[in-house]
Amino acid sequence: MKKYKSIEEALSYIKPGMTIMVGGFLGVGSPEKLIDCIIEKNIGDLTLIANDTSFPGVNYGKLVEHKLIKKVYTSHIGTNPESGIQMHSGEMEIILTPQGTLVEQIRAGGAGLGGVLTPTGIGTVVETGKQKIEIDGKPYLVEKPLKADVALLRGAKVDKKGNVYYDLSARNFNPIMAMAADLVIVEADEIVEIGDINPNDVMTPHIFVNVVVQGGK
Amino acid sequence: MKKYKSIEEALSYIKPGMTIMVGGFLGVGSPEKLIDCIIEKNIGDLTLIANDTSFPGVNYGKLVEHKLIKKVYTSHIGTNPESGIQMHSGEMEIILTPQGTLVEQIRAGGAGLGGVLTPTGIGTVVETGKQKIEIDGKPYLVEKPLKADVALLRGAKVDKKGNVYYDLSARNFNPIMAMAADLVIVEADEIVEIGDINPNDVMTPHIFVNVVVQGGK
Amino acid sequence: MNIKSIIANRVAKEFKDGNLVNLGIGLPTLVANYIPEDIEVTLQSENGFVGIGAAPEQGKEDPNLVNAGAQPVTINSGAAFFDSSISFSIIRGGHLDFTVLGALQVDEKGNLANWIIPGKMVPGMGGAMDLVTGAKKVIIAMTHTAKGNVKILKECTLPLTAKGRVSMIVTEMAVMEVTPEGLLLKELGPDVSVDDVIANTEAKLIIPENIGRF
Amino acid sequence: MNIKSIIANRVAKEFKDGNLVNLGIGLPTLVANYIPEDIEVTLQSENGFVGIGAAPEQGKEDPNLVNAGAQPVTINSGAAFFDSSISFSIIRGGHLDFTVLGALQVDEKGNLANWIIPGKMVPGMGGAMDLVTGAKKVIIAMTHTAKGNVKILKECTLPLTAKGRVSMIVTEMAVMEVTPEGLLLKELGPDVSVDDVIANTEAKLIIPENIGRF
Repeated sequence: MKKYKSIEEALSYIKPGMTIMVGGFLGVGSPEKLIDCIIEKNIGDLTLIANDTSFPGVNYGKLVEHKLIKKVYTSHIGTNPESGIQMHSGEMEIILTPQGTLVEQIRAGGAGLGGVLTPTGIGTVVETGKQKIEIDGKPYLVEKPLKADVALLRGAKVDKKGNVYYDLSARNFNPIMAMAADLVIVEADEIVEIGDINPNDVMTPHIFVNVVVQGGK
Repeated sequence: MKKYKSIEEALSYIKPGMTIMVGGFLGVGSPEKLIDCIIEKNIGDLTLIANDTSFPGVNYGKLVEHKLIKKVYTSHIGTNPESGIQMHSGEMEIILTPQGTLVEQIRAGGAGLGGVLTPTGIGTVVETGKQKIEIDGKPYLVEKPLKADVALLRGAKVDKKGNVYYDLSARNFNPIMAMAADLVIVEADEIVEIGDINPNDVMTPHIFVNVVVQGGK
Repeated sequence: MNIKSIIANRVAKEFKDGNLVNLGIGLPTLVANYIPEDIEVTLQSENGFVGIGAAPEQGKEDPNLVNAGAQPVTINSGAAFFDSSISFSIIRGGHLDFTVLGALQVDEKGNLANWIIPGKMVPGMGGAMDLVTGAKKVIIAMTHTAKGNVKILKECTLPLTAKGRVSMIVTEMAVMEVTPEGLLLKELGPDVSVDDVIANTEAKLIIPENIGRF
Repeated sequence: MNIKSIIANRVAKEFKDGNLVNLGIGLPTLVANYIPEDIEVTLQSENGFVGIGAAPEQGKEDPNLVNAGAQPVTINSGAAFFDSSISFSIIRGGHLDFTVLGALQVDEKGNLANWIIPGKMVPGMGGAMDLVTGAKKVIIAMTHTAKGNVKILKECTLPLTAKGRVSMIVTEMAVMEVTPEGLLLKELGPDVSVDDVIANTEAKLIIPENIGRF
């Protein structure tokens, strides 16, 4: 299986200064091993794109604690006090974005769209510095696409070709991020044979996935 | 099962002059019975939103032959000569739209977005009469959202709550249209018990579905 | 009943059979406990599913099955999972019958502030801006005042979550409806008088002749 | 080999291991028959899957499994299905290594016309505009002329499918690369001379010293 790599090899693609997307919602559906290895290797100066900054000690929340993140695109930092501290001290730049806008920006990045036209944020500080256009008399914000150098995802089952199946609410941002990064690494709870995932039920087609690593302890 | 209705009752929601979306790709994944009943009841003056106008005698292709369509939003009419004839005679207005734009317009309609920013069509006649905006130096067309009064879809399995599972390439436009109509009617190849479709594998959540009818002969 | 239960119980009366609703984190989540048993409603979780059920028994938590506050939940039969882009298509696309959210401030124009206190608390908007922008109806469920400070204002002073989108405010003291003329006092809470509400509200209140009680 | 096979066979040599490719309807579809067996490639079907396999045996067609021309197909192991919005996210989003399409006209600036002859034939663009706009590389596979008329022009006269997106043209006579200076003649077809190509091409041709043969 060409895409199945050691965690060491997978990590070799992640360089300081890169923009990374990390799947998950408050750490649920996020790649544990990959995050721990980034911390171990002290790969810093990263720009993080993630729904939130998780909790202290939980998954990508730890990247913040270890000061490996210089900038975050996210919808929520309230569950990780360290994010607020680093924001106020100026150590970490935080671009707060409504969650529905954030996921559409990532989708637009992957889908080759020029941006997102959303009513969300109109009449609020989210408007600041952004282009607005009117369509049929209603104003919309133009929100730009987001892409990353690397996406770090977590799948429940990944087949040997790279097809991914997510479980329950661990799906969240993962399939959208899978389309929006130059390199996509999926940490698999379980690696299965090709055919074990029904072709109808594949949630991220293998064509988006570059590297698969075995998760777990 | 509250959503399970007779074909008669389902048809009662479709009125002359309405805008209908019909799922399917060249008739594959399209609701047979619903279309035949529209023809039988001669419900006309319809605006059709569909990927194509199918083949003569095949599914929604028959709506064109029976002159029930006054306007079509579609990406392709080449497989149904009657469409070209009615276009040239002025009997049917045809808005030709790139397929990827069409599906995004429908998605935007369902997702509450103001429109689609696409590079597709730039430098072609598709530009005509449309707003263009530049994002980071690249031009994009602003394509408006599409919605319908009724969506007519086809599912392989539909559970008694209205959750839908599509089979193989019969999925196509169906799940996107399910989000973009005021009333969504799904013709089911098979109606199954709640729980027979794994909650992970539901492709159109029941919340989008208003009416389920039994398909087949 | 304590104050939160009083509020949650009153909000729950807004549910109609077949409704699809998103309940915010905190007090709004409690509303689920009071939904009338004779109707069928569906609760959405913005992290990607419809059909949130009760909290699981201890020891039966599934780490992959949590609500938008990362608390373990269960699902009801007929639940369906999807990715975050579908989840917010539901929210932004007007598919929610209503959403119930807390507030730091709300005003007589239906403006809402609930995501930031500049310089103090910057949690972020999460899904709140999309919820308030997209839901067919926005219900604010909160205590009427915060440590003696009024929260129902003539005009919000904190950065807004969305402009003019709130339809209804439910507190332990009152149910108010946002109208073009101001806040219409619809119902009074247990042991609350009209004067009590006026004394604890900065916004212009429209007092009709007949006011219900909950 | 007939003309179509010659063209398809030459295009197939462009495949590299691991490529994801979309083949248009008609001649381009034939390319699949000539993909080298020692490499693994994935073919996308714009109606919603990756992993198109060979045509099914007669009697084994599945009505739900067709390609973008509604012809029955099979799938290879590891195939995956998705909806049309994902399919065009793949196409528009630059995830295709290349696409192979036919043409009515193509010109030295890389412009392509393949979806309409005004007043005569208006099939519609289907997925072609997205394919040409989004694929990393666009290869045109077509007969060099049509009933004696040149198709490789200085400038397309028919309405365009996309502007300046064609990278390579493969006909039975030649392989040409679109460069800022014009069409670079890279290879000649069987029994074809440089003069033959020039005689049948309106576009400016750049003739290098060494020209390959296929």
